[in-house]
Amino acid sequence: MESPILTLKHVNKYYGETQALADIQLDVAKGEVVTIIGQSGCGKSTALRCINGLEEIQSGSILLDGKEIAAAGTNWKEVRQKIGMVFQKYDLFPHMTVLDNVLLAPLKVQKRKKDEAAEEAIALLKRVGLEDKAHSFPRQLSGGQQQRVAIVRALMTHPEIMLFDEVTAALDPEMIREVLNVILDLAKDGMTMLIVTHEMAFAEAVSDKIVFMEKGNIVEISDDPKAFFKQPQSQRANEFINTFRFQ
Amino acid sequence: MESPILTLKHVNKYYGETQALADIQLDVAKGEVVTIIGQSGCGKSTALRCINGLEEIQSGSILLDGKEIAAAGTNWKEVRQKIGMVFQKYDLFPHMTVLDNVLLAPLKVQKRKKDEAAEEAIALLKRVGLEDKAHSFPRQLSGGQQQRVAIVRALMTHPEIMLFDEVTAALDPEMIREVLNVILDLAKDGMTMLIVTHEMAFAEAVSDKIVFMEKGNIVEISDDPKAFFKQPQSQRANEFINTFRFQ
Amino acid sequence: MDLDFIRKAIPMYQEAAFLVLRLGGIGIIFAFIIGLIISIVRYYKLPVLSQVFEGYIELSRNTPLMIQLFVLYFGLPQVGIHLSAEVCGILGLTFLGGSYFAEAIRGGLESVPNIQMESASSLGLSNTQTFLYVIFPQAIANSFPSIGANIIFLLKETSVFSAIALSDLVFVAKDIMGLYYKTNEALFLMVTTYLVFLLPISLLIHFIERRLRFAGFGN
Amino acid sequence: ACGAGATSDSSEGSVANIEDKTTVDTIKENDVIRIGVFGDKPPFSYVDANGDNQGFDVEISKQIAEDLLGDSSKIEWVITEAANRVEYLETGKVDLMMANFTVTPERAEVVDFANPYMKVSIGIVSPEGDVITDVSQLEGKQLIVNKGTTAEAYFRENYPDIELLVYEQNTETFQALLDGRGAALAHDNTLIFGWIKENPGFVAGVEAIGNEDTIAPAVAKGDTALLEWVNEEIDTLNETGFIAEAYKKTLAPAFSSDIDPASVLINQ
Amino acid sequence: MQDSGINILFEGQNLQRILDGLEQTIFIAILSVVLSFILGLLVGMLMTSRNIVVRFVTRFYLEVVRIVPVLVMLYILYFGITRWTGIHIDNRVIAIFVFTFWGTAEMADIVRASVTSIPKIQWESGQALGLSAGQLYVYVIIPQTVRRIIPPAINLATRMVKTTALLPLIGIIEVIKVGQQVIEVSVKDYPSASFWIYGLIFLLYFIVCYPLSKLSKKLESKWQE
Ligand SMILES: Nc1ncnc2c1ncn2[C@@H]1O[C@H](COP(=O)(O)OP(=O)(O)OP(=O)(O)O)[C@@H](O)[C@H]1O
Ligand SMILES: Nc1ncnc2c1ncn2[C@@H]1O[C@H](COP(=O)(O)OP(=O)(O)OP(=O)(O)O)[C@@H](O)[C@H]1O
Ligand SMILES: [Mg+2]
Ligand SMILES: [Mg+2]
Repeated sequence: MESPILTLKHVNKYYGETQALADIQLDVAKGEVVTIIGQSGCGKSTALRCINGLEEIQSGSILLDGKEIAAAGTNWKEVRQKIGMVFQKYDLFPHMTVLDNVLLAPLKVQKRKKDEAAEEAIALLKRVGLEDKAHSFPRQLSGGQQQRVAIVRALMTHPEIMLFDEVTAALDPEMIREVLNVILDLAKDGMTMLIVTHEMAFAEAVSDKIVFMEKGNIVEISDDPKAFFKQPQSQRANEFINTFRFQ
Repeated sequence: MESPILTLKHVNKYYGETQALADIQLDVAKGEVVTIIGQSGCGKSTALRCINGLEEIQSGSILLDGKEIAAAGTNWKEVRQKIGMVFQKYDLFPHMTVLDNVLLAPLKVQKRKKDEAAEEAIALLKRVGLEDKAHSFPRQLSGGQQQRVAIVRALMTHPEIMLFDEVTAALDPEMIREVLNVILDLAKDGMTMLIVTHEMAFAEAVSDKIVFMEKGNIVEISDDPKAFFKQPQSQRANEFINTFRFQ
Repeated sequence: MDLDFIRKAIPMYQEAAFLVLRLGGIGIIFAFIIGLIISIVRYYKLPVLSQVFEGYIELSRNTPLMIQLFVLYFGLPQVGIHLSAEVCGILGLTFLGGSYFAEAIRGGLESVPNIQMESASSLGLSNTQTFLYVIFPQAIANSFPSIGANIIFLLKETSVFSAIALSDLVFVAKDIMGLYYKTNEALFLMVTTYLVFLLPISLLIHFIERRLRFAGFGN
Repeated sequence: ACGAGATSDSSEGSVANIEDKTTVDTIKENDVIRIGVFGDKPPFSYVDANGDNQGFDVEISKQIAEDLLGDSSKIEWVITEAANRVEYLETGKVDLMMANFTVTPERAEVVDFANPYMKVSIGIVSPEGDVITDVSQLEGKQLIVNKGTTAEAYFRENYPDIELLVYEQNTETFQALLDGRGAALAHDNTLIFGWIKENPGFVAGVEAIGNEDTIAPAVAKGDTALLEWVNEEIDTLNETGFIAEAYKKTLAPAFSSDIDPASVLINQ
Repeated sequence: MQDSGINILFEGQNLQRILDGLEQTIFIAILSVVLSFILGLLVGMLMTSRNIVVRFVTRFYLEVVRIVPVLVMLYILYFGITRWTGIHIDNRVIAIFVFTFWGTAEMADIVRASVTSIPKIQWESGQALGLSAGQLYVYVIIPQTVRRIIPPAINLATRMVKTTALLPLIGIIEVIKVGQQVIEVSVKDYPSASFWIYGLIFLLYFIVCYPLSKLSKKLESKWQE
């Protein structure tokens, strides 16, 4: 296996007394799709937020392309261009059109030429089926459309890895499907992704690797999603999976 | 089959131009659990709201215990005691404790004795696992706990039928499970229920009858949920079910 | 009512209205700038400055403008600072309005969801860029209704300018009542003048408010 | 709230001009006369540190009450402002206005003035180094006046080009001159004479301009009975020297010694 | 001179009179505030009515109150009523009426804003339980609005306290007017009179209004959860 794009080593993160991440160890290889599942409050979001520098970690290290990024002196502007992140909701800037939203980072952070960036933006919007919404405002879009725009916005900086934090949690079923289809499509294209989701069927379908967390710890990592969802190794993962089954 | 508790006959409902309900015909027998599924905007909520008198219908009739309730002069105070309803969220009164929430209708509408009503309330809270939360305020509860209280509140007027409108849509998986378990439990006890949900596995498990709606119409009614979810009769229902499957 | 008199008095009201708009306008602009600075300082909870500004806000909000003007106009010369009435009027309005705008804008800033700041950072925007492109435009839109209400409120507050010899509208009206005893005409003209310039401003504010709402702010 | 308070309050008395009864009768019946004065215009009418009304106007008012009701304390003082004196009379909220009311033609149209008890001219005071001795020197400069006074009216009417700085309170008006906010100050010369006594460095460059005005009690328009009574009363007070006494008691100490009482009093 | 200026406060009844003036201010302000709050609650609920006429009328009332200066209302009512009807009404009654008229409109708007901000689902779930319209208001809506209205309402109250400075025009001698009387009389002996008197009044207003605004801040943060 080639050297991973992203590596977490002995990562510990506390909020005051509560330990949100406990000695987390994780590798994400290029082109790999890793999905984190687990109960609410187990530390899934915290993991993503630490990778993206939205939270500081107390100990351990996080390597992106082999370079430490969890240390003081990290050039976050540069790092964040390599990491795209999409949140649960209220993610788009409501006072900008769709196009302005997706062009903000390329123009202001990367100082790219407007024409060229706009061209790429339109192409990506087309890919997610929203080329006709370029000049709409977020509130004129459905939740599913908004999330697809958020994905495009994150893709615009050409990230090496994408982080998705329950991007469909606030959506209706058909919209969920629209958004997940975009992510499935990215996966087929070989995008490296770290996904947090509660959609088990989707996790099973999209993932190369399943990470099950509990209380800040990684309890089980499985390289075979099908097998995992049929019968996880650990007792706790099994109980968790059961909450999605009826009778 | 004994005469149904609730009957909808040729019910039509318009919001301005849009027809939200088109010639709806439906019977709900005593003890029966009926689940309505369908795309967002197909009219599921509208159907429940019309039954409960929150919306007026333009034509057709709605019978509760054989009595017309969709006509002028309906004594809604009385009818609503026979119908319990639980909404998606923000349903509890935030300025009252859990106990005050569930006692409001019995004391103010039904003028029951406080002691006796409180005793029943405590018993019901116990049944949903929340007897220790009687004196908490809604904001001190998780979403799932709030919804369980909302169910208790609706049960307190001893309704003949319960209406549930996507009561788990805003919840995390474990909370969803907590709430659905309460509903499953009510079903076992023989409560008559009309449920709108996007949880297909739950719908399959709990329902006696599945109603699939599209654009205000009932497209398919199935008395065999298992068979329905395996292979619905109608093309549209099949497509809809497919959005929940991956690969 | 004496129409002839009304005709003769109109220029006085006109002049007063211009004075109110000029001093009020300048005062409001200064107040807005001060309010903006204070709200940003308090939003980011900068130490020391935040506390200082909080003291200012309490002092400004809890004392009448009239007394504030007296202090500026008659109090400062006692320590050797002589300011013209117009300057005092503007300063007074700035002193009063600064706190009202500060609170209004801070409300707007705080109503911007945290996730907005986070998603901007995660795109690589610097703190300044995040504030400029993401936080500020939304904050202004959110606080615009109270900003608008404050503009009208401050324009009306100019009616105490007469305390320092500035001929605002109330001053002109009182003057006419005192000198010529045309009470009805004086009050009628005063209300009319207020209407003539407050109404368009009020409508403009409503219009902008609606535009901002429809331009995609809020959900 | 309005309806409840609408019954006429006894202390407010009844409206002037009820057909069969004259105001004088009503005043006697109520055994109190409502007199409008200023609360902040020493030495004419003001409220002293103990909360009592004092001053030249007040002395005369008290004597009027003494002669009308037999007791100088049977007065209900109403503190007015320059801007609402006419309103108070017109609406019958006071019986008699004694708030240093200068007689002018415009005012005479809306209220009835009784015989005057005092004379006044407009004077102009300016700093010693830069004395204004003629109105023409004021062009292009700012002139300080007190709001609602004859000085304000005079300059507005006759010299619309002179820029006025108008203050509400006497103290503020004079303070403004001290602060150098205007080139000169125009006011009743009586007040000016008093003020320069206290403030060396300022001189009354113009002692009297315009018409010599008079100050008189006023009653509501058409209140003939009271008007006639007051006319007679003022004449008597002039003749008996009461007004001269009041002058000595209240105004003289405030004025500079070189002022001739004849320039202020009516019958000297 | 300057350092002995503070003695002016203790001359004669000066301090007492200023405090009496303050009492006028507070009496009128408090009564008006209380009345405004009660009436504003009712009018505010009318403002949320579905009846377009009711909504228009109440909206018009609010706009009128916002545009016509309080001073004009005082004048028109105090002198106007007597002029047109011959009836005398005590000036404090007029003051309280005008302040209440103004305060009610502002209060109503605050109530309207907070009632409309209550999620629709709250009305519906109350209805679904069988509550009558009256019960819905009393048990569900009003208790929730009260929490939201208190901070802006207290803000309004401090504004009303500060606006009492207009009252001398209808003959009510409130604290600032007393201050001016004292200054006029004493300025000859105490050149710094205005400094001390206005300074004291500044302080008095602050003492009255500051606890109110502190209270509103406190309630605000407490009820934000
Ligand atoms: N800003 C914060 N301050 C304090 N504690 C926090 C903060 N954010 C998260 N936590 C705590 O850290 C733990 C992990 O939270 P995290 O949000 O990562 O969970 P999660 O797995 O993403 O849950 P969910 O599925 O609900 O999103 C929880 O116990 C949470 O209460
Ligand atoms: N108050 C309303 N005014 C106008 N149109 C409405 C209103 N409420 C619902 N509609 C419309 O009526 C139709 C049915 O809406 P309804 O809320 O019943 O759908 P639903 O099946 O409950 O959808 P969801 O799954 O999103 O809750 C939709 O087209 C909707 O836009
Ligand atoms: Mg999370
Ligand atoms: Mg619905």
